Amino acid sequence: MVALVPTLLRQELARLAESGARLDGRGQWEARDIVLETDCLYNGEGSAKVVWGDTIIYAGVKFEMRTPWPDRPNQGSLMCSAELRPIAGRKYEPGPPSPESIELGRVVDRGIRESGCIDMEKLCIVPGEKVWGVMIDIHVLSDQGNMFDACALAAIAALRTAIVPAERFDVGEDYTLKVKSTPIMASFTRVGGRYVFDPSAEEELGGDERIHITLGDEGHLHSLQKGLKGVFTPEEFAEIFDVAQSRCVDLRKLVANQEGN
Amino acid sequence: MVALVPTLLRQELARLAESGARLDGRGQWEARDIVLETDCLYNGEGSAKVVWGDTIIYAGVKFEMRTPWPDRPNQGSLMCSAELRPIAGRKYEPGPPSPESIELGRVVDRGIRESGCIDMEKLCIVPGEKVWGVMIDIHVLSDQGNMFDACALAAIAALRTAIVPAERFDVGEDYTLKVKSTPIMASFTRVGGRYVFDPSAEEELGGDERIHITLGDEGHLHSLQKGLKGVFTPEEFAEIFDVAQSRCVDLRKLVANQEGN
Amino acid sequence: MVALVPTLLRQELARLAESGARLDGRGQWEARDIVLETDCLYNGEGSAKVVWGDTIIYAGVKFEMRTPWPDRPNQGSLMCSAELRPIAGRKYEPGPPSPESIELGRVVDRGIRESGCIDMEKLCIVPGEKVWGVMIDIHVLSDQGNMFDACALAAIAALRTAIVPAERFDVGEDYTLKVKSTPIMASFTRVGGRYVFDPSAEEELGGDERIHITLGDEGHLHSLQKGLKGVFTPEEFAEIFDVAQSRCVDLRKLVANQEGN
Amino acid sequence: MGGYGDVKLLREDGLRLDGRKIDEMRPIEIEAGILPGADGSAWVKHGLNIAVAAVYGPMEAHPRKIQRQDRCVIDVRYNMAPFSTSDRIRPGYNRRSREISKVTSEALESVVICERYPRSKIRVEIEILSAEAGTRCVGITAASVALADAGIPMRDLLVGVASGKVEDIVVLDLDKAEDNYGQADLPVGILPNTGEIAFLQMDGDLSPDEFNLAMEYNFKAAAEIHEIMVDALKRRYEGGEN
Amino acid sequence: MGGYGDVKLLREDGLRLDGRKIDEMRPIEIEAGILPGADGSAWVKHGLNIAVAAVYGPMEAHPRKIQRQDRCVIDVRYNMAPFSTSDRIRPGYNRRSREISKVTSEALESVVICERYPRSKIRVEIEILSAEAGTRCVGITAASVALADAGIPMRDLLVGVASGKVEDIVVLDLDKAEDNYGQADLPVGILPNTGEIAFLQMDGDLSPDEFNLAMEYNFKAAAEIHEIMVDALKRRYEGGEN
Amino acid sequence: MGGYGDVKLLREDGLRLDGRKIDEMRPIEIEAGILPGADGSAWVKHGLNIAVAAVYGPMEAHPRKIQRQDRCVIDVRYNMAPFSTSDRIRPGYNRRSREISKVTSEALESVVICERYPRSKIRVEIEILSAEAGTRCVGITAASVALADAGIPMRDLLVGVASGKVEDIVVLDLDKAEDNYGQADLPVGILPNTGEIAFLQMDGDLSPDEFNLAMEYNFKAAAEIHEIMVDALKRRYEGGEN
Repeated sequence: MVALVPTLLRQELARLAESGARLDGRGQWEARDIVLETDCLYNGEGSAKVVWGDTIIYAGVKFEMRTPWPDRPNQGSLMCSAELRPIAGRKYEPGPPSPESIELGRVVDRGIRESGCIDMEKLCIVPGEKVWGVMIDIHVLSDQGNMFDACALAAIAALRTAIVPAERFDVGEDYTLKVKSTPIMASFTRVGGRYVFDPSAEEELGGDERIHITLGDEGHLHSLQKGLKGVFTPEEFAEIFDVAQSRCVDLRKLVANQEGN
Repeated sequence: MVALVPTLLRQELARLAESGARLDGRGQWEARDIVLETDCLYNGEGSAKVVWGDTIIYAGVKFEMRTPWPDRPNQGSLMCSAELRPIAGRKYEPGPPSPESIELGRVVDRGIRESGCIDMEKLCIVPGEKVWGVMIDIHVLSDQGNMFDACALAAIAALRTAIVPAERFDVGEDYTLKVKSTPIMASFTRVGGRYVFDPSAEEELGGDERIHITLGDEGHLHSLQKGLKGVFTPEEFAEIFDVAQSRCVDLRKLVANQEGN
Repeated sequence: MVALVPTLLRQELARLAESGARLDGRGQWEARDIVLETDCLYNGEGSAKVVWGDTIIYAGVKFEMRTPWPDRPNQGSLMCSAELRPIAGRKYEPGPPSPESIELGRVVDRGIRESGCIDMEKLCIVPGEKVWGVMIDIHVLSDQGNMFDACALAAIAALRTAIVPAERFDVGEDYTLKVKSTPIMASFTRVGGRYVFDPSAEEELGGDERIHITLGDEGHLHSLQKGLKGVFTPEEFAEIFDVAQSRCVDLRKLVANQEGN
Repeated sequence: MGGYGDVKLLREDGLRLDGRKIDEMRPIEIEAGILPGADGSAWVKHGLNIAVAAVYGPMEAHPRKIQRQDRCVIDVRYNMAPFSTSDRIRPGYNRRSREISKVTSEALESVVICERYPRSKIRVEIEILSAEAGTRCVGITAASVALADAGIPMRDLLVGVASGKVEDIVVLDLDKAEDNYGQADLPVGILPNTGEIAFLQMDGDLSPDEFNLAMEYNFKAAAEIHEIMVDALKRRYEGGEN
Repeated sequence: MGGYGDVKLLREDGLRLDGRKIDEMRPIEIEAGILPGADGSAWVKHGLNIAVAAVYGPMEAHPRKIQRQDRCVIDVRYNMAPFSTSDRIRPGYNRRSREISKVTSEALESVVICERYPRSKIRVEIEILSAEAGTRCVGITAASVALADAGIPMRDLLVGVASGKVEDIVVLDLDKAEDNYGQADLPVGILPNTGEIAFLQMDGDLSPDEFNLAMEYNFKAAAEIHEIMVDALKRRYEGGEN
Repeated sequence: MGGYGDVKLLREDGLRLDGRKIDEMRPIEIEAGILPGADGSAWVKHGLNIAVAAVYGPMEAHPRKIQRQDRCVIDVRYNMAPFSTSDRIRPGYNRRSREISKVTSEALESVVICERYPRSKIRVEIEILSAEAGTRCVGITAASVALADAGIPMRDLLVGVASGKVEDIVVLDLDKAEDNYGQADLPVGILPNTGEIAFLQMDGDLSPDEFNLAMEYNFKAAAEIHEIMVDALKRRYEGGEN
C-alpha cells in the first residue's frame, strides 16, 4: 500500500474509527497472522523466529560464563537487548543505539526478568566464582508494525527452548534451561482516537501513544510502559487491560504449541 | 540584563576600563557574593555547594576500592573531573566531554593534586592489593562567570569534609579523610584591556584570555593555566599574582569558616 | 604539481597509458626512490622510517605483557594497526578510525601474520600466565601515493629490528625478536586502463581499483586484497603477480641491506 | 525489583521502617526559578531525592531533521550526577538514562501545548543530585514546575508519583530500601486536573487488584503534590523576578 | 588461518570430514523478496550460514559530502548478529565488519550500473544470522540477489565463493573446521558471465600453483551458484508480487 | 609531578645527571618543510623528543558553526604516537591530548594574524613521534615553524620552552627523569621579540621567587631556540622549494 501522507492518514484513520473499522479490515482487538518457529539458528543456544504480519523478528540466546557480582555471589544474570539495525526498515539509520532500540530492549527485558521465570540462583555454577550469564539478543529484520509484541514473543520462545552449553564450557553435560513461566506482552496503540491491538505500520504512522503490558501466567502485571505522545484515562486502561488478558492467553498457547512440536 | 552584541559589548567594556569601572559596579579586584555550603548531598561522602554570584556549582566526593598500580603498590589515587552538562547554560550542548569541560576538570585536579594536600600513601589499605580511589566530581548547574574558581572552591571544600566509607567496604570504621592543606584558585580575565578578578558572564563574553592561579597555604604556586586567545607580559602577571595571593587568603577563610560550623 | 580536476586527469592518464607512459616519466613497473631507515625512534622497541617518493611512514614496535587466551595458553599475540591521522594529507579528517585506515592496518597485519614469520609460541613467557603481545603501530606522516606498500615495508623492517624488552618487565635479559622471514607487499593500481606499480598521488586520484599482494621469502602468497571500484580478469592478475614476484625480491633486499648496516 | 524477600520492610505496628503509613508520602519541598541563566527552573526535594530542572527555549530546532512543522519538540535529558548514588555513577552513555529521557520527553510533549511553537525545540535538563528511589518521578515534577516557570503553556501540571508493593502490601512512594527489596514499582505521571495519565512504567509483580489500589494511591498523592507545585510557583511570582 | 596443523581434516578415503569431495560445495538455498518493507531482499543459506540482505533505494545521498555527481554510492553494512557465532558477538563497532563492508561495497559498485543514479545512494544491509565460515561470500551472494530483486541494473550477478587449503590440498568452500584449522582461504566475488573478479581477499599460504587451482575451483563453483541465484529470482517473479 | 623525593637528580659537582648545567638546554635540531603534501611543516628534535607539525590551510571553516566572521580559527591536534613512550599509548580519545590541543590552539591564535583570514580555518597537526619530557613545548615550537613555512603571517614566532624544579633547585628544560621525579614544571610559550607570553601551564610546587627564576631561564632559552628556528626557516628558503 502506498503510504498516505500523515495528515490525510490520520483523517482516514479517524473516519474508520468512527465506524469501528480498520485500514486492513481487522477488528479492533484482532491480531494479524502470527507464525512462530523455534530452534532455527545453528549457533543460538536457543532461538526463535516470529513472522507477525509483515514484521519479522529473530531472537537468539547465548550463554557466557562470568564471575558473579560481589553482593550476589549465588546469582547468575539475564540480559535481553534489541538491535534495531537499518535492515529493519527505510526509516532506520545506522549509528549508536537509538532511544527507540534501547526502550525496546529494556521493556522486553523487564517483562521477562520481573516475571521471575528464570531463577537466578539456578544459574550459579560455583558460588562466588562462576555463574551463567544468559544473553537474549533480539534482531529486528522487518518492522511493519507492533514490533514490541513480536520481539517479546520471540524472546520468551527462544529462552524457553534454550540449552545450557555446559559441555562447551567444561562444566558438565548440556541441559535444558529451566524457565518457570511464559510472560507475554500485549501492546495497544491509539489510532483514530481509540485503542487497537496489534497496529500495522500505517496505523503506527498515523497513531498516537502506545501502551505495553506484560502479563504472567496468572494474569499478573510484570511490566508496563507508555510510549510516544498522548495521554489516557484510567477507564481506557481498564478496557485494554481486559483485552490484554485474553490476548496474552492466546499468545502463550502459541509458545506452548511450538514447544509441543 | 540583555546581552549586548559582542562588538558593542567589547567597546563598552573598554570604555568602562578606562575609568577603572566594571559593568556591575564592582572594583577591579572585587569578587561577587560567595555562599559556600558543605555536607549538602545525601549520597556524597563529601559534598559542597557554591553559589558565587549567579554561578552555581555542586561537588561530590565518592570513594572506590581498587587495586594499586603495579609501580606504586602503596599509593591510592585522586581524580577530579568536571561535567559541563547542558543545564549549565544556553550555550552548552549535549555530547561527549568538550575541550572546555576537560580543561576545567584537569586544571582543578592539578591544583589539588600538586598541592600535596592528600597523602597518597594514606589511601593504601593493603599494599599491592587494595587502595582507595578518591573521586571528586564537579557538576556545574549554572555558569554565569568565573566557573573555574567556583569549581575549585567547591572541590576542595567537598574534599575537606569527606568521610572515608570504610564500613560500607568492610575495612574498618568510617573516618574523616585527612586533607593537609587548602589549595585555592584565583582566576583573572582580560576585560577592556586590563585584568579583572571574578569576571561576570558579560565580562567573559566580551573579554580575552584568562589566567588561573592555584596557591597553597604558604602562597606557593601549585598550578597555572592560561586559556583563550590573548597574550600577557611578565609585569601583568606579577600584578595579578599579588592580587591572587590576597584573594586566596580570603577564600581559604571561607572554607575554614564553613568547617568551623 | 597542481592537481588536475579528476575528469581531465583521467583523460590525460588514459592518453599517456596508450603510449606506455606515466605522468612522472616512470616505466609501468618502476618504483619511485625508496629510503628505509631503522632504529630511529628512542622509545620504540623496534622502529623504521620509510620515505617512498613523497610518502613518509613511521612504524614502531612495542611489547606488552598479558595473559594468554584460554584456548591458546602457549601463544603470544601480534597486532599491527595503522593510524591515518589528519597530518597525512589534506583529505584526511579527524574522527574515529576510517574504513580506509582499518583496511590499511588489517591488510598489512594479515601479510605479516599469515607469513608465519613470528612463532607465537616463542612469545610465551609462562604458559597460561604470561605471554608477550607484540604491537606494530604504523603512523602515516605523508600519503603521496602507494601508502600500503610503504606501510608494509616499514612494519616488517621495524619488526625485524625489534628487541624484546625483557629487563623492563623483569623477565630476564633483553634479546632480539626472532623473525623467520620477510613478507613484502606489492600493490598495483589501474591507471589509464592498465595496471601500474607504485602509483603516485595523482595516479591514485585518477585511477581505479588496486590489488595488494603480499609474498613470502619463497614467493608464496600470504595475503591478497582488492580495494576500490573496478574489476579485473584472471589474465590481468597473472601479469601483475609476475611483476610482484620481482618487486618483492627487490624490496626484501632493501630490508636485508638495512639490517646489514 | 530486587525482591530478596528476606528483608523486613514493615514494622509490627503496620507502619513502614521510616515510620510512614502505608499511603503516606515522603516530605516534599519545591522551589521555582532557582537558576538565573535558565528560562525556567525548579528544585525539588522529595524524601532524600534532589532533582534540579532547567528549561531553555523555545528556540529554533536544529539539526533540521528533528523539526516538526506543526509543533515543537521537547528535548529532555534526565541525568544522574556521579555522586548522586551510593556507588559512583560513571559519566557518559547510559541505557537507563536514555530510556527515562525518552519517555519523560514524550510525557511532557503530551501536556505542553506544543502546537504553539512550530519548528521549535524546548530543552529540558533534569539533573538528579541525590537519589533515594523514585528519581524519574521527582524529575518529572521538577520539569513541570520549570516549564511553568518558563511560561510555557501546558494543559495541566504533570505530577510524577509512584506506588509499589512490599511484603505483599501496596504502599505509596517507595523509599530506597523498599525499592531495593520490594516486589513492584509503579511510577506514573498524572494530570491532576483532567485525571489523565501521560507517563506510565511498572515493573515487578502486581495483581489486577493491587494495580488498581496502587493507582488509587498515586492519584491521591498527585493531588497533594500538585498543591505544593502550585504553591512554589505562587511564591516565585509573588516574590517578583529574581 | 589458524593452521594448528595437528587436526585431521581429510579422511582416509580422500573425502572431507563432512563427506564432501575436494571440489564440492556445501548445499545452497536462496530465496528472493523475503522482506516486505525493503525494495529488494534475499535470504541465502549456504551450509549452515544464513545471510539476509535488504536493499533500500536508490534514494537521495546525504550528507551531501558523500554524493558523487556522476553516479550513486552503494552503502553496505555487513553485520554479524550477536547469536550468529559460537561465542556471542558484542553489538557495535567492529574492525572486521568495517573492512568487509568497505570491500563489499566497492565490489558491488563495480557491478551495479552506478551511472544510472547520479547523486544517489543505495543502502545494502547484510545481516549474518548464522555463521559457519565463508560469511562474507554468502553476504555478497545475498546482496546481489537483493539488488536484482530491487530492480537495480547490474552488469552481471556478483557471486561470492571461496576456496582454500587444508593439509596441503586445495579444496573448495571451507567449512568451519577447515577454516579454523586450514592453511589458506581465498574468498572472491566473480561475475560469472564476464569472467571478471570484483572482490578478492586471501590469507594464509598458497604457492602460485595452488592459487591457480583454487581460482579454478572458484570459477567452477560460481557458475553453479549463479544458476541457483537466477532460479531464485525466477521463482520470485513467476510467483508474482508477494 | 611525581615528586618521589628519594631519587638523586643532581650530581656532587652541581651538574645534572646527563651532564648539563642548571640553566642548560638539551640540544635542539629543527628542519622546515619536510612534508611534501602539507602547506607548511617542521621537524623538531629536542633532546630525545621528536615532534613533526603540519599546517593545512587557510581553508574554508566548516561546519559553519565554528566559523568566526572576523578571523580564522586554528584547529590544533596534538597527538602522541603509540610508540612514542615507554608504555604504548592506545590510539583514540585522550583527555590529556585534548587539553593540550585546546591551549596550544589558543596560544597560536594569539600570535597568528587571524584577522587576515575571516571565516577560515587553519589546521595544525602536531605528532609526537618520540617523547622524553616537554613534548607540549616541542610541539609548539614545531607548529610555529610549520606556520611560518606555510607563509601564515604571525606577530612573532612562538617558542615553547619549560623550566622546573628538582631537589629544590630551579633548572631549565627537564628531561625524563627530572620530569618524573622533580618538584615542578613550568612550560610556557614565549614571543621572543615582544617578550609576551601566549602559553602558560605549571604544576608542582614553586615559591614566588622560584617562579621568577624559572621564568628568567625560560626567557633566556626562548631567545636561543628562536635563533635555531629562524635558522631552519632560512635554510628552507635559501635551499629553494623542495
